[in-house]
Amino acid sequence: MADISLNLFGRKLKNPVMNASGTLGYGREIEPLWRVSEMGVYVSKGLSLKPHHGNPTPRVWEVSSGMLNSIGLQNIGIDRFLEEYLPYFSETKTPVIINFFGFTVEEYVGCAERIKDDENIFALEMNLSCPNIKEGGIGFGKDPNMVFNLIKAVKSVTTKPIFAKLSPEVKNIVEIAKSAYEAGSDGLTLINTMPGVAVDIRKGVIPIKGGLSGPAIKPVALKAVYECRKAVPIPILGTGGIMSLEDALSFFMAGAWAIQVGTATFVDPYTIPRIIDGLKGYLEHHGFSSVSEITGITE
Amino acid sequence: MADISLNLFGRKLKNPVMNASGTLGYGREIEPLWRVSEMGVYVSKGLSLKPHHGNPTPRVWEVSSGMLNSIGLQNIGIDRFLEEYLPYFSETKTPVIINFFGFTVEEYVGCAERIKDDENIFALEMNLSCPNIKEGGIGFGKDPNMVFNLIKAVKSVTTKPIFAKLSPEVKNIVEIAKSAYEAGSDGLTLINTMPGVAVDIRKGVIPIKGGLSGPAIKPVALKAVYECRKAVPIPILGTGGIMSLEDALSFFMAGAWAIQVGTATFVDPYTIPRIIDGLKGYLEHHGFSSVSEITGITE
Amino acid sequence: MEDAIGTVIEKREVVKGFFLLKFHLITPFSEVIPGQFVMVKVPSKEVFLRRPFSIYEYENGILGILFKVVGKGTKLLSAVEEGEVLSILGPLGRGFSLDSKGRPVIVAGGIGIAGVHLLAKKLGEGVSLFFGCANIAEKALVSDMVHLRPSISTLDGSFGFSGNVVEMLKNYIEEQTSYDLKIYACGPEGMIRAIKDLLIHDRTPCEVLIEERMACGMGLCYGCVKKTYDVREPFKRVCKEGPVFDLWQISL
Amino acid sequence: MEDAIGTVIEKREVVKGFFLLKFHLITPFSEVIPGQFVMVKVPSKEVFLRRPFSIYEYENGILGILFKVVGKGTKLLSAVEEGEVLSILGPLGRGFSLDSKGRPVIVAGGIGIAGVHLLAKKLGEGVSLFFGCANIAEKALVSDMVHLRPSISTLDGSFGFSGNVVEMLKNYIEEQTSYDLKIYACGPEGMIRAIKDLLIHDRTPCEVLIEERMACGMGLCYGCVKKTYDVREPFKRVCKEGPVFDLWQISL
Ligand SMILES: Cc1cc2nc3c(=O)[nH]c(=O)nc-3n(C[C@H](O)[C@H](O)[C@H](O)COP(=O)(O)OP(=O)(O)OC[C@H]3O[C@@H](n4cnc5c(N)ncnc54)[C@H](O)[C@@H]3O)c2cc1C
Ligand SMILES: Cc1cc2nc3c(=O)[nH]c(=O)nc-3n(C[C@H](O)[C@H](O)[C@H](O)COP(=O)(O)OP(=O)(O)OC[C@H]3O[C@@H](n4cnc5c(N)ncnc54)[C@H](O)[C@@H]3O)c2cc1C
Ligand SMILES: Cc1cc2nc3c(=O)[nH]c(=O)nc-3n(C[C@H](O)[C@H](O)[C@H](O)COP(=O)(O)O)c2cc1C
Ligand SMILES: Cc1cc2nc3c(=O)[nH]c(=O)nc-3n(C[C@H](O)[C@H](O)[C@H](O)COP(=O)(O)O)c2cc1C
Ligand code: FES
Ligand code: FES
Repeated sequence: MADISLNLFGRKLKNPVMNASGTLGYGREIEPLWRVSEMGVYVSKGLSLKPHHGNPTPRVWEVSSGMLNSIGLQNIGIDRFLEEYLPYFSETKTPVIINFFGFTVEEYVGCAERIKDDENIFALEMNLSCPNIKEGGIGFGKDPNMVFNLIKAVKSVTTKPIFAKLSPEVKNIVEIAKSAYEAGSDGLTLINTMPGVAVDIRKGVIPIKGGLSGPAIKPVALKAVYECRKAVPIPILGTGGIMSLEDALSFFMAGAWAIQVGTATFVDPYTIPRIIDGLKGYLEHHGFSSVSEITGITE
Repeated sequence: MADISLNLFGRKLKNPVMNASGTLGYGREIEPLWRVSEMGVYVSKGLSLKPHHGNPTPRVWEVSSGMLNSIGLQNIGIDRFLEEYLPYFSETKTPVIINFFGFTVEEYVGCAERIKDDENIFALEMNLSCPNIKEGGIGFGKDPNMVFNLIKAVKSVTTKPIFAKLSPEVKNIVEIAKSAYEAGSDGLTLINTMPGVAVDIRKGVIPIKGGLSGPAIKPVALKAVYECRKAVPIPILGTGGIMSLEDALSFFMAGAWAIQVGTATFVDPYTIPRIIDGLKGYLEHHGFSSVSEITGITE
Repeated sequence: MEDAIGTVIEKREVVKGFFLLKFHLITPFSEVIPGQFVMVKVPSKEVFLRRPFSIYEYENGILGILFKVVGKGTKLLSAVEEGEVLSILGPLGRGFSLDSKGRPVIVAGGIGIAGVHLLAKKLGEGVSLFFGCANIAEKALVSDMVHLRPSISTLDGSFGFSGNVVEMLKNYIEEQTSYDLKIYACGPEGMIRAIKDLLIHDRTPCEVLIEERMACGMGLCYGCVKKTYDVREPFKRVCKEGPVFDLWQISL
Repeated sequence: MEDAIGTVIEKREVVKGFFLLKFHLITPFSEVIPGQFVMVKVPSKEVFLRRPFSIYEYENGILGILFKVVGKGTKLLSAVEEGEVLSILGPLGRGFSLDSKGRPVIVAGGIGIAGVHLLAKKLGEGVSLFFGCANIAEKALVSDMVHLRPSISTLDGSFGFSGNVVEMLKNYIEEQTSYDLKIYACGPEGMIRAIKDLLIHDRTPCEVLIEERMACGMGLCYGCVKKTYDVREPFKRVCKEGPVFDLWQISL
């Protein structure tokens, strides 16, 4: 079997496949079917300094080749996560990326501070799609300066590597990526959901305002990966519409070091283990000795 | 039969259904199947002061629920269009919206100036997704100030109503819409294609960098229509992934005054006449006396 | 829990617009509790997400679901043919508790019967079954439960009690001398609300099977929540902490 | 031009991976010129755009296409069943000109035979047909044209001339005393290039059928262009101004 392990930030991950934040619960929910430890990394649900209750329903809505979600970042808060859930990942030797967010710089910083130097926490992933309530609600991730300052602030309180997770609803994602890099972000996660709405024509209402995920956003995600990889020299985790091995390969070739599978798991809960297996087979069949050989081979 | 005509800028259009720019050629190509005059308005292919040859192939690429295109704005130039194609629309009494673009303010203005006061030209549609080559290639439509100045400049040389056609690849489309409105834009067309790329994993190349269209972008387009209608009091032409009567109704309910059908015509060349017929039936069946009664009924 | 491959072995239109679909599962489910459900992958690219359906019946690898055609997914599902093969994830969620004290009373409205059918079967003769539907034709939905002598109401008065099922239930409860009842309910939101109003005075024990739009069906996405009176974590996942809830814990 | 409803009346795998599909069109085409094509709606949501195929044969409302399985769309198309109903837009594009002077010579490479089959049939006995393919099995693709006594080359040398079809054509042309030929060609881009190199000295009249990725197939999108030597408007639509072009006008 080909070696699909990935060396990242001095750590050897058993493979370059992860779940996307918020699409695999707190981790154990999937275990009646397969083990979280089969993935290179488990990415946590979005966590915050204080718990959040989330939005009213409907929170999910099907659209062409995808779905809208407005979960509203429901979560139990960072402290409870570290206490109640982290030990399980340590026991099962599953490296964890903590995805976190805030509505002020202080909340982000506060959350990052709580994440003590647990060896099992591989990295932090900053969800930059949140509104900054101190700046009139404009999304943190939309403004290069806000991104720079926020990441600087977080970097100053943690020694963990940071992935800045960018929103596609920006003027120019490369510009944001550069800001994140200059502020010291160790990597990028591309991309978060694309804002959209649905209309219920029977009732004449907008039942949901949410984030679009699934294959519908794949071309947008691939563009972000491709362009950012050319602009900044840090590892990229690619996500957005990955449903199959072929999709995963597209992201690697566009420039992703590792990939995250989100919505696909809802459609086929075995997508992640299938991609891991398929990747081994693909590399073997094509005579590659590691995934890094196909990462970014597109010109 | 219900009355599906639409009064806009003092003109009575026979229905609120148009083609999206660039998806119905120069108009006559579809006529072996149905007459361009069946639409409320024919929207021209994107035209410019000088002819453009466009991009090399592949120019189209299929993706999930949509396609990428990189036609590169191939067109014969505004002068030839006015000379060779416009008379046909006058003969067939088909109101025309001239979609046009430029790579400098001067090109936009120059193009608008050529469009003499032909009665048959109903309005102009400014494609704002082009790069401004005098400003380092940043898209005109990405920057509120650039949008404001460009529209001001164009408004000063024409008496025709103007629709500003916005790109979804912006920080905040409402902000751009407001700028367009303040500069005197008479209406908005929402939205243009969403930039994306595809990967050919067999060859390990990016075969196309283009604009995503089709149902994949529908939630993004509906969001733009919905939010902009709340922010500015001018008519909106909705476009993005409309494949059926139901899709068209979604756009009306979200706030569109009229709709434009693009990519769907490639999949089913009769989409436009079918929506026109369906719309009549729908209004009748539900007891509405005009489309304006459902425009923007979502809260 | 299995993501089982199910082969369609029977399809029957029980009443116009209501279909019973039976599958043979290659990997059988281990234990099924009444009230649990499955996520069915509709075999068409037009339907992106799976759809939740109550386990109507289950025995030895044979799964039955009963559904009403209401939209795209159920429409396509009603068109599958015998021999077709579908992915079916289940059994999912927390079902009804069977060990409770109190004389069991089941209340079902329309297609809600699908959610309590297995429960009625398990509880057997001792149960009182109240079924409300639109018209006489729909009484066929309980034709396999005649031995339980269901009380049937129709909205159009074409059979049995004329009116809705909660009005019928009210009459029944008022006739009771002892109040030692345990209610199990499944039906439209309006019905659940009416039951709450009816029972609130005595806070009669009642479990309800709740529906909510779902994406994953297994607790991954937090898309399907219902608000409860739990202060610390009010929003509970219908697919995981439900779909059966104690009526007195949820906020309607 | 019609967007016709076509019922599959025959499907045959002529050679492994090559399928002949025949449709009965409810609204027949008016006139079909050899070299024209159709846009076929593959009956699956997995395929978004229609796919272009040459009109392999056409008579009295019966349309035949011959295609090679190369990707998702052709794979799904190879799985359609008799009785299935598809949308077929056509006839499209500019076909071959039949009124030209010169002794007609047809050159086809692989599945390129589909593009010139109707032409060969129309031109009849007078034509010289050169067909290049991979191996002896693929010679079945011209089995219905034996009366034209096709010259066949195989890349693996398992039948006929060993090598590619243009080498075979070269030998033939060199043997000719008079040069009054008219070449019609359809095949992979490499073949077309080689033909150009072969004929350039005398600029022998030659029409080629060109392929390009298409979205609409009817001139609406300008997605399918080929660069020509026309200075004013170099990029011509393959679906409208083509798919047949004068070899000497296009830039390869
Ligand atoms: C736990 C549970 C058990 C259920 N059991 C049954 C059953 O046994 N028989 C039956 O007929 N129906 C049942 N339903 C409802 C059934 O899931 C919906 O009717 C069905 O999903 C509608 O799909 P559609 O594509 O036809 O409709 P569409 O409106 O086209 O569906 C679009 C989306 O809405 C969702 N949706 C629509 N209505 C509902 C609803 N009421 N509940 C949840 N999601 C909905 C779909 O999942 C999908 O995401 C159950 C729902 C839940 C949550
Ligand atoms: C005018 C014309 C006539 C043709 N006639 C025939 C014929 O008679 N028999 C036959 O087997 N093939 C023919 N082709 C090629 C055929 O259209 C492609 O093989 C087919 O579209 C591939 O689709 P796919 O989904 O299997 O492949 P995929 O690679 O999965 O297709 C994805 C996309 O690529 C496009 N595409 C891929 N290859 C080609 C190609 N070579 N030309 C155009 N588009 C392509 C498809 O249209 C689609 O948009 C013709 C092409 C053209 C332009
Ligand atoms: C139900 C749901 C919940 C999500 N929650 C989060 C979250 O908490 N934090 C975050 O950064 N991204 C979140 N996302 C975004 C995903 O992590 C991912 O970036 C996006 O869905 C695109 O990938 P996909 O198309 O594979 O789903 C969520 C997505 C979905 C569908
Ligand atoms: C092939 C193609 C060509 C297009 N050309 C133009 C153009 O010249 N000018 C323009 O403003 N928009 C152009 N567009 C964008 C469409 O007008 C429309 O805004 C977009 O495709 C979304 O609508 P749809 O999903 O219905 O196609 C083009 C789109 C396509 C697919
Ligand atoms: S449907 Fe995903 S958590 Fe319930
Ligand atoms: S395919 Fe659209 S113009 Fe040729």
